[in-house]
Amino acid sequence: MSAIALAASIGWDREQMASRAALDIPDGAYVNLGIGIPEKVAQYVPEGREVIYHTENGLLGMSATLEAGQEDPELINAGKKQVSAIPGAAYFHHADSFAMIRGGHIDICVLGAMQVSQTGDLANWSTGSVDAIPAVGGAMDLVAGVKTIYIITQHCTRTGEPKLVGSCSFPLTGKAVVSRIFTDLAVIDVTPQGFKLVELAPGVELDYVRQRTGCELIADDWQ
Amino acid sequence: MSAIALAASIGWDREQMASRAALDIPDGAYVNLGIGIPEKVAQYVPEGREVIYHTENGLLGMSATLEAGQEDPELINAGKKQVSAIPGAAYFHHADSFAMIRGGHIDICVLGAMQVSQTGDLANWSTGSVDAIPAVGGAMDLVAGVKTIYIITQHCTRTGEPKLVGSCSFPLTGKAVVSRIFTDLAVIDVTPQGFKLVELAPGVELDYVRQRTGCELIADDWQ
Amino acid sequence: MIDKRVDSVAQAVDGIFNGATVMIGGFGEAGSPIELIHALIDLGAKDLIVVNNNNGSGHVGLAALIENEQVSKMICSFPRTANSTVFPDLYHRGDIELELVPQGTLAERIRAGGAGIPAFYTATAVGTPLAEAKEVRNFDGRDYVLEQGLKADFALVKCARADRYGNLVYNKTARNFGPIMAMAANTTIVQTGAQVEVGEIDAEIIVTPGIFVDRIVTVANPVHESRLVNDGRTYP
Amino acid sequence: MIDKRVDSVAQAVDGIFNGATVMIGGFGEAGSPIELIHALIDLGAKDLIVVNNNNGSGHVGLAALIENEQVSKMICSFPRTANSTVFPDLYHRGDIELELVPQGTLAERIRAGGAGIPAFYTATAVGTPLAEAKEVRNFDGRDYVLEQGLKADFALVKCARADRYGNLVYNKTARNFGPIMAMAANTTIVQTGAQVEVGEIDAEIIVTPGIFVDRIVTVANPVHESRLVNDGRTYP
Repeated sequence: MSAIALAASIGWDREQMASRAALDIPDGAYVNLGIGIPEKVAQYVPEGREVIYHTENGLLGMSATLEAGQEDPELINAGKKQVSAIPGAAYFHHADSFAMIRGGHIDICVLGAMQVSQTGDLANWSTGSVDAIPAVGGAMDLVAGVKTIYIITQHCTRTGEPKLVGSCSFPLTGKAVVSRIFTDLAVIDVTPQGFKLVELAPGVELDYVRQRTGCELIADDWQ
Repeated sequence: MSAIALAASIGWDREQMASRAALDIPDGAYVNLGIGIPEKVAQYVPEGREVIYHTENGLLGMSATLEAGQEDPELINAGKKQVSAIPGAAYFHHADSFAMIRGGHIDICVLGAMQVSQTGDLANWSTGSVDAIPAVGGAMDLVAGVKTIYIITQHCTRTGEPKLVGSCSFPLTGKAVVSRIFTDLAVIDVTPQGFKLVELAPGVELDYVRQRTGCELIADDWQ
Repeated sequence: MIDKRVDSVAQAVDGIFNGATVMIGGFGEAGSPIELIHALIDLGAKDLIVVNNNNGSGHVGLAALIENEQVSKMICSFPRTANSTVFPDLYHRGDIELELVPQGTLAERIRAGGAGIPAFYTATAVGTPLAEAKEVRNFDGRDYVLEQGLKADFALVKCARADRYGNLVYNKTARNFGPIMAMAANTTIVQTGAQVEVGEIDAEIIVTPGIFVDRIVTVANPVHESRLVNDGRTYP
Repeated sequence: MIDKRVDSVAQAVDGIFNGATVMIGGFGEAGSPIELIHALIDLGAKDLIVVNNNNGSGHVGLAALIENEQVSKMICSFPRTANSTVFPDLYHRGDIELELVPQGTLAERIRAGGAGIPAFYTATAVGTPLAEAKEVRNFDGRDYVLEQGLKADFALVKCARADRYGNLVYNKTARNFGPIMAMAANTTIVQTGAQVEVGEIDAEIIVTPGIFVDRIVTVANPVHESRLVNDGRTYP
């Protein structure tokens, strides 16, 4: 059995990755969640914390909970899924919404990634393929404007390529923007010295993570 | 009896100047009125026209009519006088209000003047005196942003100096911004050729106006 | 008297000319003025430059306008949507141009166009391919890219309620680009779910003051794009 | 739990430090957070840079703050108001600095500061003394001047109603600079006429979403500056 095939069965699953990331979102934070696994973070707010979710299409106070009969095709999130609004929510137009982002008012944004470099560069919008239709959405605005960028991603691509790399080969979304990465295998910080291990998923060995990381991984506390 | 002393008793009075300017404001116009005589223009909207007044401190649909008991010190105009709001009025914040101005959405602005040059330069905020505390308010934004700038002013200063001049000696509010001037003596356009007479106040002679104008006044139709 | 109401969507879009720049409100289907877009298809104006966050889905609304080959260029942030095949096909054939703009930069460019700001600096896209060939300038130690305001000849906007002055309120996240596009267009054309009397909308809650609106048409029961797409509908 | 309410104006202004830049809402007396200003006088912070459209009147509110020699510089558009003698006296003595900014440029600079725009171009003031020494640039045949975004350490804002999240609505033309100053300050301090439960203000009508607000204090019956001035009142 190859190491790659094993990868699916060890470490954190998607729900656990989201729940681990949720632990690092403090009470009272204003948070924007990207499409995919990041959306799940909202389901795992630890007891006693109140977190306000922003969706860049014009709502502060988004809830993924959708009661039957309350659906409105004009109440959607950035992924164009129907959502609901909490009591105390506010609607606003797109320029005001991105003023919140660009002006540094959103505390944390959790995004997916195609590649993250050891200097915190993020690539998550384009493979650079000439065939693909480029589509960027709000990702570049979010990484440029939000104070803290968290990434949730599988540690490797489906074909086993590392997503944490020395430098990104894909076109960038932003330079030096990522603070912390939550993968299926570990929690890793971007530091001035490079990637630094914060936590290993249960049952995952340091060497196993290192083999799947495209550059140095600092793990002084584990040696 | 000197010509200057006469000036007070011939031509249009302040109410007539305002009423004459009001004739040139079309139905459906969005209009900003400066402090002083311009404020009076709102009282002379010709029958059958509907004009919407903007006040730059955040109200579209201002009315100078103030019913007893309805006063609110937080409902004021740009001159900080208490006003009221018509049905269909809208409140907004200062950046949105000046977006209306700067974005060219206000059709007409009627302002007072200290000097207007034959190229349409306006000076109406400062004498340039070193003793005076400079105060500009929204005048520079209005002249830069509003499509059509009308001026209502006495033809001469209290000491008999012409206010319509070859070039302004006072610091400018804006360059080449004035379209038309309503004085106590005449209506005058700013044209590429210079000041051009549009209309004389009843009983006022062309030469009388020319003597009180600081530069050439084109009046081909009167010669 | 000020009365911006017109009787039909055909009258509402009358005068949209070949080559016009047309901003179309909506984020996905939320706020998409689909009846106005269909009227624009009926009108047949060609070579349009369309500004919209996306590029429509299925074969109705914006996707149908593109499919009808009325659009020569799209300015948008995310030209990839579920059920979107029309744009990709034209794009791969080289029959439509794309100006890709980050979503927040797109919103701010539209707001700037409406507010008389010809250009502004933003940190968005610095160091990425989307900032290539753009001026970069440092303020207080950080790099920013120069972006230009965006204006349009026409805006098509959907709202919930409107009065004859053109005062508008919106429904939930259908607000999105509507208020800023209404500011940025020479002629702003609005479809409203309901008309109300002047004064009925509280002056404190008006989102788009009438000064930004030129024509209003009532579409009391607008269709939902997703339902049309699910039903396999096409336009015309 | 998010609860931005504090119990007193003293708590609300706590931490405003010497040398801080403080934006103070209001256009004349409309929207002037006079109780917060008086609390700032009690606090005694010095060398403040104050951003306000005017400079107060009489010997209360902003005029009293200036008179108490807590302000080293005013950034404003119209430092001349009826009943305003405090600022002129200090200014003529050379004891206070003035940065004069056209009103719309001031509003846009504050909005830019809050929206993360470091600089923008505007036609306002081109060709006038207020554009001297500023960069002028031509776009599409017209000259514009470069203006920089304006941020603050603190904003003092007055609103009509607020909930514990900091969602705000205002009263009529007292709205003026409040919403944009709330965006542009690190710490936004609000006095509200009334507190309401979360959810009581319709999500469609909130003017300032809570994300821009840090502290809220209820001042149920705020004084009116003009009445204090007419009564010859002074502060402290």
